[in-house]
Amino acid sequence: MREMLSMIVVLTVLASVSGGLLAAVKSGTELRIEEQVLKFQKAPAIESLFSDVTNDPLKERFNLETGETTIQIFPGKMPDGSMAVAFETLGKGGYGGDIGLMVAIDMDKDQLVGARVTTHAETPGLGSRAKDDLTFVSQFNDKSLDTNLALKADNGTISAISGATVTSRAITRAAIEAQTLYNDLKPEIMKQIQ
Amino acid sequence: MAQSLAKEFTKGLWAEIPPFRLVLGLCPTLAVTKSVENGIGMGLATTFVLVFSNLLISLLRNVIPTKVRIACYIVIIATFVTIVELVMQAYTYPLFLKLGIFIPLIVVNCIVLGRAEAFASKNNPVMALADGLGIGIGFTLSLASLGAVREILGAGTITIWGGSPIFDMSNWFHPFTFMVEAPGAFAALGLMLAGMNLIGKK
Amino acid sequence: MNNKKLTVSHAPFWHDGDSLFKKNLNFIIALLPAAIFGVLQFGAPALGVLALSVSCAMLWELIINAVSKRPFTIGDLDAALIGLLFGMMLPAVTPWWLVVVGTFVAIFMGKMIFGGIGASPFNPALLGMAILMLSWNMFFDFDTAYVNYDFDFTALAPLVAVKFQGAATDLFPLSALFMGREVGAVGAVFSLGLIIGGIYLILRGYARWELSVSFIAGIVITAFLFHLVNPESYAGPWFHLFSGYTMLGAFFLITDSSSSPVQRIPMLIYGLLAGFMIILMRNIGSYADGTILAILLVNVVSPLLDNIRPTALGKDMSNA
Amino acid sequence: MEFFELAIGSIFINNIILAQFLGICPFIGTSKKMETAVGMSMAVVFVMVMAGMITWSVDTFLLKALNVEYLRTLSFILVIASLVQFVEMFLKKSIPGLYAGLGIFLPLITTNCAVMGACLLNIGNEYHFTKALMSSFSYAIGFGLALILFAGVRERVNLGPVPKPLQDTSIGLVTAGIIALTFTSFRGMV
Amino acid sequence: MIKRSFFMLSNKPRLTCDLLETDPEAPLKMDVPGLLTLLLPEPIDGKRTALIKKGDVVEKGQKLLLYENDTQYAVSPVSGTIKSIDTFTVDEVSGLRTRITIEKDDRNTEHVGYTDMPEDLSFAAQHLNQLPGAPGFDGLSRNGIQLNALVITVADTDLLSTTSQYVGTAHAAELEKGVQILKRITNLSKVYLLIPGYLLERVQFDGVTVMPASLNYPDTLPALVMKNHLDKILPAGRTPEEMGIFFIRAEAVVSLARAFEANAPVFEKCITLIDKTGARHRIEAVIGTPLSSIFSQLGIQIDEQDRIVIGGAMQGFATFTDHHPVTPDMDSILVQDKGDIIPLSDTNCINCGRCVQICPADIPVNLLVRFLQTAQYETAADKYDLESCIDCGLCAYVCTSRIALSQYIRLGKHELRKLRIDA
Ligand SMILES: Cc1cc2nc3c(=O)[nH]c(=O)nc-3n(C[C@H](O)[C@@H](O)[C@H](O)COP(=O)(O)O)c2cc1C
Ligand SMILES: Cc1cc2nc3c(=O)[nH]c(=O)nc-3n(C[C@H](O)[C@H](O)[C@H](O)COP(=O)(O)O)c2cc1C
Ligand SMILES: Cc1cc2nc3c(=O)[nH]c(=O)nc-3n(C[C@H](O)[C@H](O)[C@H](O)COP(=O)(O)O)c2cc1C
Ligand SMILES: Cc1cc2nc3c(=O)[nH]c(=O)nc-3n(C[C@H](O)[C@H](O)[C@H](O)CO)c2cc1C
Ligand code: SF4
Ligand code: SF4
Ligand code: SF4
Ligand code: SF4
Ligand code: FES
Repeated sequence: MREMLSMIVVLTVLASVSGGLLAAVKSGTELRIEEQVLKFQKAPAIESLFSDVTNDPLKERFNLETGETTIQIFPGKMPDGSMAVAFETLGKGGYGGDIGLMVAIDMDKDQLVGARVTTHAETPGLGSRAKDDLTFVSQFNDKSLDTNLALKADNGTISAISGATVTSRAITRAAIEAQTLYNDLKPEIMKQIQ
Repeated sequence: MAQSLAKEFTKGLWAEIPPFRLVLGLCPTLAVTKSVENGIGMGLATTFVLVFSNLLISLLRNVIPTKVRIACYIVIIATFVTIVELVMQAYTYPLFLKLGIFIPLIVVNCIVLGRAEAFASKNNPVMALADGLGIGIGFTLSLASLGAVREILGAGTITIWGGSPIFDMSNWFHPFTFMVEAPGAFAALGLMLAGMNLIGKK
Repeated sequence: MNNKKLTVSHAPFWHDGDSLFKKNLNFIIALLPAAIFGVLQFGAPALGVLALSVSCAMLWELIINAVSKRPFTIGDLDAALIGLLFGMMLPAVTPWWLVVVGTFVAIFMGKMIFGGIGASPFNPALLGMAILMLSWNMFFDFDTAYVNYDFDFTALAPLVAVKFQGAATDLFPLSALFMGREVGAVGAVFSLGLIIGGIYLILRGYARWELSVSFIAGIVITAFLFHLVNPESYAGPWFHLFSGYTMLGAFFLITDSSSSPVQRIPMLIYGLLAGFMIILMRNIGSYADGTILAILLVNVVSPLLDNIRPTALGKDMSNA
Repeated sequence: MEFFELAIGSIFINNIILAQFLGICPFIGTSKKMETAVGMSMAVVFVMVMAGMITWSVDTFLLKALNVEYLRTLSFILVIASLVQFVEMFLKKSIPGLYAGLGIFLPLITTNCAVMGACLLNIGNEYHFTKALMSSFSYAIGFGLALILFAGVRERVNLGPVPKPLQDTSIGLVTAGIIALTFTSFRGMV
Repeated sequence: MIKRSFFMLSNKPRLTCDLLETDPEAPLKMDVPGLLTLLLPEPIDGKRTALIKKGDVVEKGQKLLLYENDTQYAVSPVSGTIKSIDTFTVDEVSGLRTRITIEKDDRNTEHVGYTDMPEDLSFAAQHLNQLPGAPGFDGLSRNGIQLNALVITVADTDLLSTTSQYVGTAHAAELEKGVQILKRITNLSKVYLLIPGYLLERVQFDGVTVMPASLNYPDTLPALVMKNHLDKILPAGRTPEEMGIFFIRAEAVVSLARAFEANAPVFEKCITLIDKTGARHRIEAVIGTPLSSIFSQLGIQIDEQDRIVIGGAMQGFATFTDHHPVTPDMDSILVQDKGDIIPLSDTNCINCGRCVQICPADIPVNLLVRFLQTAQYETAADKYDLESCIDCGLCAYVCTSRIALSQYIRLGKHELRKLRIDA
């Protein structure tokens, strides 16, 4: 009985100390972690897309609910005064899993500002060129929203990275998803930006 | 005392260096050693957990009832793992992304629980500290050297914490990408192990 | 009573005279038609690749034998055969260092670390190729490899073209593929020569027909089914049979003895599985040609397959 | 179809051992003999499926509900450890035959990255319950497949005259690497 | 030596037993030499005093016994004096023998005690076991064995020998008499005559069931005869006698008839000898004659490194001395020039599969050999059918790697027996 009691006591004490400690560490790091995620995953892409915006899209970010997921919207004021938004979509079926693509869309002209790869696990030197070398994603620059953004091999307009068709196809999927998402969400976004 | 302390510390650096001599902790060894940087990061994270869990378990060794000792060890280890996880997320986010799932998996790393059960639970805190530190540093060295081999051959360069490469032969060398892929990880570890066997046991 | 030193050994005291040397020599002889054709079609660089590959393979084996203090084994021609097969799988314009490194990988990783001939469960030449293709993918792109050549046939790698442009195969008439009028690896394009060599080996009993036949059957059946479902995207069985590494695979790679099973039913399963995987990789996988990886993959299954075997005489009988 | 793709993907393409590097210690440790490999595979299937279901429920109904996701590592490992203990006790009492076969492997599984890893992957991929179950099962089958294939090859390799410094673990790792290479065959198929 | 044929789709070499000429010549009689050697399949025990010793005078037909109550014995083929008794090794798995050397004298005295030989099995086992053809009557009379059939083999079991075919046909009348005696002493009515089809017309008598023997090697080996003709599978690791089938050479049966006719044992052994050129000699030599004496009478030169094979190319053994004597079971002698010997090697199996295709016992030799090479004899027996092997030697004959497969197999069985005895 004594043994039983000591077992329970020790385990309970240990677990509560552990829980308390972790809660403390968690609350101490929470804010910083959120910043880091932005800084390393989203910020480079956004900064690259919105290089000459007059506001701070990171600060002005807001969330939108679509069905079961939440997406983060980064609004940008273009130098010519028009409004643009950037948000991230996932392209399914890359060589090493899904590929994150940050897409920026000019809301006045209804055309793409551009797109940048955020997260990926593609082969270094092959699929990873989609992120490191902007030739491929720069094909999305200034494309109007009704352009077919599929690969040429799939009857679209985008040329694949040679040696990395799989990566390219996943990225085009993400871009196409961004088109539809934007079309669905445009009214909501408009409301939020006002 | 000092002598045996030194012995406990140094055994982790050669005689029982994981994962070469202690064939444990293979998953992170293979998964994260695409580069020296990842290897060192993983090694240090593991060392942190190893040292503190060894210390705490040794301190509590007379309090913890034998019947639930494994559960207690796991709680202690998992606590430190979570701390590492949160701290890395907050302060070394890019590294955290690269190591991914293998940070939480330190909790099941056979080395950590193995040291707890085999050493820390039977020795005084100073010894346990030396043991944890030795094994941890040995593990870090192993991961770093495996990372170095794989990064040099597989990428042609070595880059640590951003900046320009500290070693670069990519101007004449087409990277032997096999080494940074999954199959190359196994093969490189296997061949390095053979090299260690060749140099001699103990 | 003078006692002479007689030779004392064990039964049987006869041997049919076959040897590793003869087996390997016959493989090499059977490869010659396709190799010579490759040299004629792709010129001196092709000869250079083959010569370098054979000599490097033998040299690596010699060096490894010397360093590991084991008896020299290049006399059995196994290294030469690995080198020749390896060279025949390369494009004619392969850089020299790639051949040097590749033969080292094949001989060292594919053979010597397991203990030499027969001890490796993988085909060394294929292992070397797979590791090289994984690492230096750009040197195995047959479309760019031959840009400086002037051919009187379509200078596109057939499998790559079909994979990415659909099965509009009138660019590649079967007769051209069959006669080697295509770009590709030095020793893999001339289907006719490979078939002749393969049939020679089978008739002489050096290659086991079960392996070749089931391999070809696996390809034909799978490709036929795909083609039936969607003739637009998936080429027909004959196209697959005479393009890429298929024929080299059917007669010289799948028939490698150390890495294949020996019982009849396992051999048939093994070949079918390899053929099936190749077409799967070509039609829905990431690779344009899957021969190399598919055969390596079935190498892994081979030890398991060998457990399917007849009951031995009088096995497990009680005192009946 | 979605489940079929998930299964093919988890068994072959993202094989938990050969592509994800999870569970390598038991992979190397229990592959010297075919019987051991089969025993371990069965134990892993059993535990991985159970653990997958329980940890998914814990995560969804407890951690997420209470907003304490940072306790995931701690709670998952406790769940898995107690599950293994419980299964061990249950089998010992009720199905001694199976216990004799699996018993020695069960403790090994507690410290097996594959079980914990599969649970974490389910959460990371935001699978719903059925998908998590399916995925755990497929990962476990992939584990067993890789282990059994490896054991077959490894038995054969160990019978050969492998040079001294390479014997056993060393050549085992190289062989595993080559098997991982052959598994890249499946890339891109789903 | 039969080479691999050029085209070999089926991978089965057609090894056929040598045929007897239509009109065979009688064997060449060898002179009885001055010194003869007998081999007793039992080593001398240094601690016990043997019943026979150097200097003993023996008679022709005298039974030589090492110790009281031994079942193994030799029979002196001549009258003379024992010159030496020592230990003799045949090869590493066959164990030790006792070698008894006898100097022949001119007394020509015959041992008494054979008059009115009783027709019974124990007499045969105790006195006639060393007849030419090695009848093995001791096996017949062993306790605990229920015999139900006799198989008399006029076919030879190894490739080069025509001894059984010759004796069985040239002395068909004596064969018939011998069969009658055998039937009487064993009380067995089921008697089979295993004889190649082309010889059938030369041997015709009643009271036996004729089994036409195939000439393809190794169809005449007991396990395969049982399987093909008697529909009985020999369980792995068992002998035919244990299964109630007793195989006996035609020559032993003929010798039995002669012994009863003469009321004395006989010693003239018929042998097929193949010399270095491949030429065949049929000879008749007294048991105990050293081979060297036969070679010098036939003018066969034996050089260093040549090989003398006793008992057939596939299953026999190579002796280390050309003084090896003629023994009761020596059907053939093969002399090979050192230049014709293909050395076996110790490389690895390359899985070419030829052994598997040719093995009459369906053994996975390619797997078996790996376990034998690593000395895992119990696994080899439990899982890879070591004990099913009928020692035909075909696997080693075709092995591309030239692995000494039969040697590994024999050694494996030997070690396995030792392991089992220890256990
Ligand atoms: C080692 C290796 C890594 C690869 N990585 C990628 C990749 O990251 N992205 C990709 O789209 N394809 C990748 N592939 C696939 C091939 O490059 C190729 O099959 C491609 O899908 C089609 O080639 P193409 O675009 O030149 O026609 C890889 C192949 C290999 C061998
Ligand atoms: C033994 C040896 C091995 C070599 N291995 C490689 C190699 O693996 N990768 C490589 O890119 N260059 C290698 N080289 C370098 C080449 O000699 C040469 O520098 C290279 O082809 C130049 O590369 P580029 O012409 O493709 O830029 C090797 C050279 C030697 C002597
Ligand atoms: C250039 C060359 C070609 C040969 N061609 C053949 C051949 O076609 N078939 C064959 O069985 N042996 C061939 N041999 C093998 C040798 O003639 C010989 O058979 C070998 O050295 C071993 O012979 P053995 O049977 O006396 O051991 C060839 C050897 C050389 C050097
Ligand atoms: C491991 C590996 C194996 C490959 N195997 C083949 C092959 O068998 N045949 C082939 O044409 N390409 C092969 N490739 C190359 C790949 O399919 C590539 O897409 C084509 O070479 C494109 O032209 C392989 C690549 C890798 C990484
Ligand atoms: S030894 Fe006897 S059986 Fe043989 S041939 Fe001479 S007489 Fe006939
Ligand atoms: S000797 Fe060889 S071929 Fe003959 S039965 Fe034995 S294993 Fe089979
Ligand atoms: S014949 Fe020799 S090399 Fe061929 S499989 Fe049999 S043992 Fe192996
Ligand atoms: S075990 Fe083999 S070698 Fe030994 S006696 Fe029996 S058959 Fe002969
Ligand atoms: S480290 Fe993954 S199982 Fe041991």
